[in-house]
Amino acid sequence: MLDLLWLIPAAPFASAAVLLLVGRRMPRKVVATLGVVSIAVSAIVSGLVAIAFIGSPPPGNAYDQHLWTWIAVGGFHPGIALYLDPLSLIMTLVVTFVSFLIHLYSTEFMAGDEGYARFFAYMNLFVASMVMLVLGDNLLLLYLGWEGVGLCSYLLIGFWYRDPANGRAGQKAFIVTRVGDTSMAIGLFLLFHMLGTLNIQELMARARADWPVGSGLAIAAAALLLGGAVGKSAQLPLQTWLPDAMAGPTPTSALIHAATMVTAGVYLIARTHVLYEIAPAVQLAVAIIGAATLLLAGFSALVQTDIKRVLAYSTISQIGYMFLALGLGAWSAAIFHFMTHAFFKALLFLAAGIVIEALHQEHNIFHMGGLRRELPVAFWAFLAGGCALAGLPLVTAGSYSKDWIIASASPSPALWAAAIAGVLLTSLYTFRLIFLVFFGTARTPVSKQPGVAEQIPVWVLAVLSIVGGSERPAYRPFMAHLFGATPKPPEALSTIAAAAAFFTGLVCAWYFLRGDAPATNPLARFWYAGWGFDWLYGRIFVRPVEWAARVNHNDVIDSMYDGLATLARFVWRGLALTENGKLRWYAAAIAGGTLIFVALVIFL
Amino acid sequence: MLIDTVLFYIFAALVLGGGILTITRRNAVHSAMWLIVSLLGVAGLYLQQQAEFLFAVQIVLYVGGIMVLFLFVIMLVNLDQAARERQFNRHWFVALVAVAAVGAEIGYFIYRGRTGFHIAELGAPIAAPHALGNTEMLADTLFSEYLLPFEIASLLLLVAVVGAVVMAKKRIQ
Amino acid sequence: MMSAVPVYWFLMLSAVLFALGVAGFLFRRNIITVFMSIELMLNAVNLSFVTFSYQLKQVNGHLFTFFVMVVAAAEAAVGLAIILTVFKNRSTLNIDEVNSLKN
Amino acid sequence: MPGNFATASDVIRFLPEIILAVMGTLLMILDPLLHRRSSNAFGHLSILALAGALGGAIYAYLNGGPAFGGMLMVDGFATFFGVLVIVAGILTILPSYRFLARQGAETSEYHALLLFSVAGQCLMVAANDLIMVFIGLEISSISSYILAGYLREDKRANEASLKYFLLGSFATAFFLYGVALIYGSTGTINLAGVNVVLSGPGAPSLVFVGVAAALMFVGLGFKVSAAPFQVWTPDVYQGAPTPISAFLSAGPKAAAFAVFLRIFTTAFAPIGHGWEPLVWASALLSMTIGNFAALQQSNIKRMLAYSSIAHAGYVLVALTARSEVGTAAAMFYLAAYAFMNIGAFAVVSHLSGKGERYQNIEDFSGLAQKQPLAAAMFSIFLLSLIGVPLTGGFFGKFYIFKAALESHLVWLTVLGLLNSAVAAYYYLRILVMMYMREPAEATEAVEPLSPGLRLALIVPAIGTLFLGIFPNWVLDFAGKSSVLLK
Repeated sequence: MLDLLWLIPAAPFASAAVLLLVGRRMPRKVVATLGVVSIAVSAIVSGLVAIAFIGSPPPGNAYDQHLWTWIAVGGFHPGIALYLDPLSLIMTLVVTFVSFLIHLYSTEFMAGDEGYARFFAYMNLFVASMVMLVLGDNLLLLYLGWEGVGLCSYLLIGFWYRDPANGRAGQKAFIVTRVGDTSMAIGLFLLFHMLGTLNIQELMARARADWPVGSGLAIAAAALLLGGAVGKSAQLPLQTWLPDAMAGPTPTSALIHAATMVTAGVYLIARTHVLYEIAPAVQLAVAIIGAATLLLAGFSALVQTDIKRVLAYSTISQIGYMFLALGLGAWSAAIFHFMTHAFFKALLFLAAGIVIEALHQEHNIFHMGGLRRELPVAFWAFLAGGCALAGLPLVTAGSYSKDWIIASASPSPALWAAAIAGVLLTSLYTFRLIFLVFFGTARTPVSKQPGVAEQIPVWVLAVLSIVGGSERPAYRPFMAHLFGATPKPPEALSTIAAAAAFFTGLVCAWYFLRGDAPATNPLARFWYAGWGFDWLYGRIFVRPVEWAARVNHNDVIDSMYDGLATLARFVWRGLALTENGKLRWYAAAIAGGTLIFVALVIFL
Repeated sequence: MLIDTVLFYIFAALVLGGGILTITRRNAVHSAMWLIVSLLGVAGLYLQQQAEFLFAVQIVLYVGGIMVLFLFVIMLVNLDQAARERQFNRHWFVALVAVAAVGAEIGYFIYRGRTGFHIAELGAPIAAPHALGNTEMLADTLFSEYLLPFEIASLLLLVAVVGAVVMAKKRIQ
Repeated sequence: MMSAVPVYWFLMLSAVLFALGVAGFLFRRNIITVFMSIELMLNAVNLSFVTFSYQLKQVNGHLFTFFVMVVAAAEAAVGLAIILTVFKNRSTLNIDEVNSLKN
Repeated sequence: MPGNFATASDVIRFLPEIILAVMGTLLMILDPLLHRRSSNAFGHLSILALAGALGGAIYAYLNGGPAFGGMLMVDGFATFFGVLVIVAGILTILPSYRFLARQGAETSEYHALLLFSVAGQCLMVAANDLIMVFIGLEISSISSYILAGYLREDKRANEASLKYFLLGSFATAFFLYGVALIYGSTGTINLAGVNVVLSGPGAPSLVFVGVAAALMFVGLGFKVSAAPFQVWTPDVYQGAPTPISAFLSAGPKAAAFAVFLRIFTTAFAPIGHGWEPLVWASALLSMTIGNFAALQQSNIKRMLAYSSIAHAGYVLVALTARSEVGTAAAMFYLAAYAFMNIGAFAVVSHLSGKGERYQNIEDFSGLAQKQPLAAAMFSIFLLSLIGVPLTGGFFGKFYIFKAALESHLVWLTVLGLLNSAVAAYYYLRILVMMYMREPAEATEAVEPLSPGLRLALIVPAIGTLFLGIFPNWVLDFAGKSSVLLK
């Protein structure tokens, strides 16, 4: 069964190729069937592979499928080879399965769109790249997947290209992640150069053997890779692209910018966790980045008015949790949270998609309201997803994964406090969103109810968001093969604290955050609205929130990227001057170059 | 020996004087004439260094062929208009400095390396230039060692002929 | 037999002539004169070759010079044809006016 | 040996050049007979000639060795580049059919000059003596000057031709001066001989040979458009007929790089530490200037020209490594580059329309809707130019930076990687235009793909992907052939 592994990336890739080349001429039914069935094949195969893998684990608890040797020159032989171990298995399963659901959803969601074939082609290509990223056994394949998912993300953000703003958002995403990608490419090169192999497992083994803990090379490599992870996963300071990326179609946001691609950074760090173990300083940095991001993004989510941007900031914040877990060495917890997050965040986006579709592309949550009765499917889905996101204790998947992370943070009081504060924030913005959208009075009439193709994925994901955490007892030893058995952290206190934070957030949201006007200036708005508002709240809560929101409202860091772009333009202008069309200037450049070159030789 | 030195000065004066006037005369015909003077000076220097064959080729090919072609073209184009235009560009001073620097650089390093030329002589010389006479020796080498370049030069000339014809043909179609 | 003139005088002369050619290329506006400057540079190179050849008592340098001349002839034919076409199309030989291709 | 005319083995090793020269001449003879009746015939004949030359080159390789008393050296290296320039020639002719017909230009001289140019490049890559290098270079260059201005009624083509010609001759003069100094200091112009003198006792001082190397660098750097001698590239690529721009970026460039590699890694190998700073600086300058200048460029031909400068920079990085791995990396990269760049230019040529009206990046708007095949192929070329894995461009870059790292050029590698990150931006702009815009005037007017063009797109695409997916074979061969000094 395991030898079918190659089918998982191959099926969507083949389908993408067909759709790209001849998709335009195919009827929509065929396009949809091809697009969905190819992913279904992937999902089924990964299910079968998982059963085989868990049923009779291969020796060493890892399976390597060598397809062919890519190059064999100069003593190294990277192959096109897939590597299956518990980590990649979980990732593949989640990616293919969630992708399948989202593709199914898209058949209806995108039905009216003229770029139907194009959409499915990109989405299939994305799945193929993502699976390649996860399953690749060497740095080249990892990099291939990494670039591939970035490209698809870029293409899909700008999918509705008639609005130039979308194109700009795509470019911004591209440029910002590019900063991280470059860092990662340099890091990969460094690893390859210093350790002399491209195979990830060998690399890790050699790193462990050759590099003492805290060695400069290990720190450099880990930090460079972290740069890539931070860019792809939208963590501080490269987080600014993700909210803008919401310009893409909602299924894209659900799949790429919530469930899968943005967690590639988490995967990268987990895959190379050995490096971080021998570079404790960088590992600590991972934890701090995670904690800082989860708080800042949480604040930002609190004041957004666009439903998808709220979810985007929430994604950043949740990935912050995963980074926190990675930084604490709780590798399995991070991956576990990735899994539950994939379920509930995809669910939230799909539900948001239903809402947006029903309200004629309305994104502003202050123009929504009262949808509880109008769109029950969306409401229940949102409620399930929201509870999982905010971590309703004991009954939702999210609480299991998040409590695990919080408990892991207990040795460090500051990080622990940040994690708990994060729960409070999550609960606040989640329920603010739910209350604003589904309670109160209806402001926009509902024009469309979701069809079957949209409902099935939503229901499945809703169930998974609730029960998806229950396999944790089995999960923990399964991952222990890879990450080493870690003692189960004491969770009681954390669970109680998180529960308290959750309910506080819920209650506060009910009382304070149901205002019917945009919270761009909550203080004033809340005064006018006359909602129960007291001096304490204004002093202690709103001001800092406002401040944090303002600081983090993309301005500071955005201007840095603008600066980069301006610099590039400036250089370009300088260079453009040299190409003025005048032959004699050119000759002078050649003569001047000669002068300098000869001088270099004579005087150097 | 003195006569050699005197001859060198005369030819060098021709070369440099001709060169300077070539690049400073307003009128292109005058420039071409001075270029011929300079080329003749170079031919003289060839002769002084016992390169009789090249001396002849310089006069026949360069002065007799290439320069006539130049003059021909200059006559073909509108001379008056060309003469009226400013001949030097505004940044001539900067360019002059750059060129002086190039010249000085190369000159400096030739001066520095003047002893270098003797170092690398490859064993014994093949033969003294006078053993056979320059032209015979040249022919001997040309048709043995340098046979291929000689034959291939015909391809080069063919390319030039085709190229010139393409460029000079009348309208397309 | 050896000329009384030190060999590096020839080389200096050649260097100066080369620099003159470069200068002409950079200063002149008339395309034909610019082209003539290239001929000056080529002659400077040839002079160096002949001098070295004389110095080394070989004829290889002479042969190289010979081929440079052949190439110069070919270039002259092609180059002048190109210049003529440019003149036909633009009615100018001012090098600074041939600048429609630029950023 | 002296006094003997060519032996049979000489002729065999010289076969590709003979075939090309004879066929080129034949085209000229047939011109009055065939003219007007079937102008495609010249294209067919040229492809036949190039295919013959390809066979000849392989046959010559199988009977390899020095030819004509060491003037030529038919080894793996020469064959690799010989095959490369011949294939580049074929790939140039394929899109030329439609292009020439659209512009109403004659075909006979065009193809003859193209064949001559390829013959010159074959000579260059096999040359083992500076005189052959020079003559090959000139044959290739003079034909290129004419081809760049082939549409002689077109002012832009004229100007391109003039600029290319004048600056080319200017740079060649520097090259020749360098050769003269080499001759003066070592007493030979044979590459192996120069190496022997330079590595033997009593070698001339480094300064002396170094200056010669620097001057030769000027001439060769010009041909490969390495900074700071790259200034002509955008103007000439823009003004020249598009298939010729493609050709210039592949054939002459690859051949000049072959000469570069051969001279600098054989003849000048003993003074490597002397010229390394020059190549280092030039590599960095080329990459930076090329990429940054391309960022905001709106004319696609100029943009590809800048990208060509940047790619020359990458290859120079491989040269800076001064190792056999570096040489092999450069060879592989040039092969990949030839495919992807000729392919990209073929798309540009296809779209440009009569009089090459459409040259702007905006003109590619919505190409994916009108001609998905052309757009898909173009995407492959662009992705390869970016260096995305599974394409030849990726492995080229990977291998180059690997070679650079092995030679401890850490800074150059890092700067190169940063540069390739910048580069992705402008290539993707075109991708966005094709896939994310509505068709515009140019894409509405685009003609259906002719069979020749279809081939001209698919063959390089297959080549690009082949080099990306199965790079082994070519890498092996390049690795074996990169040992130039036995």
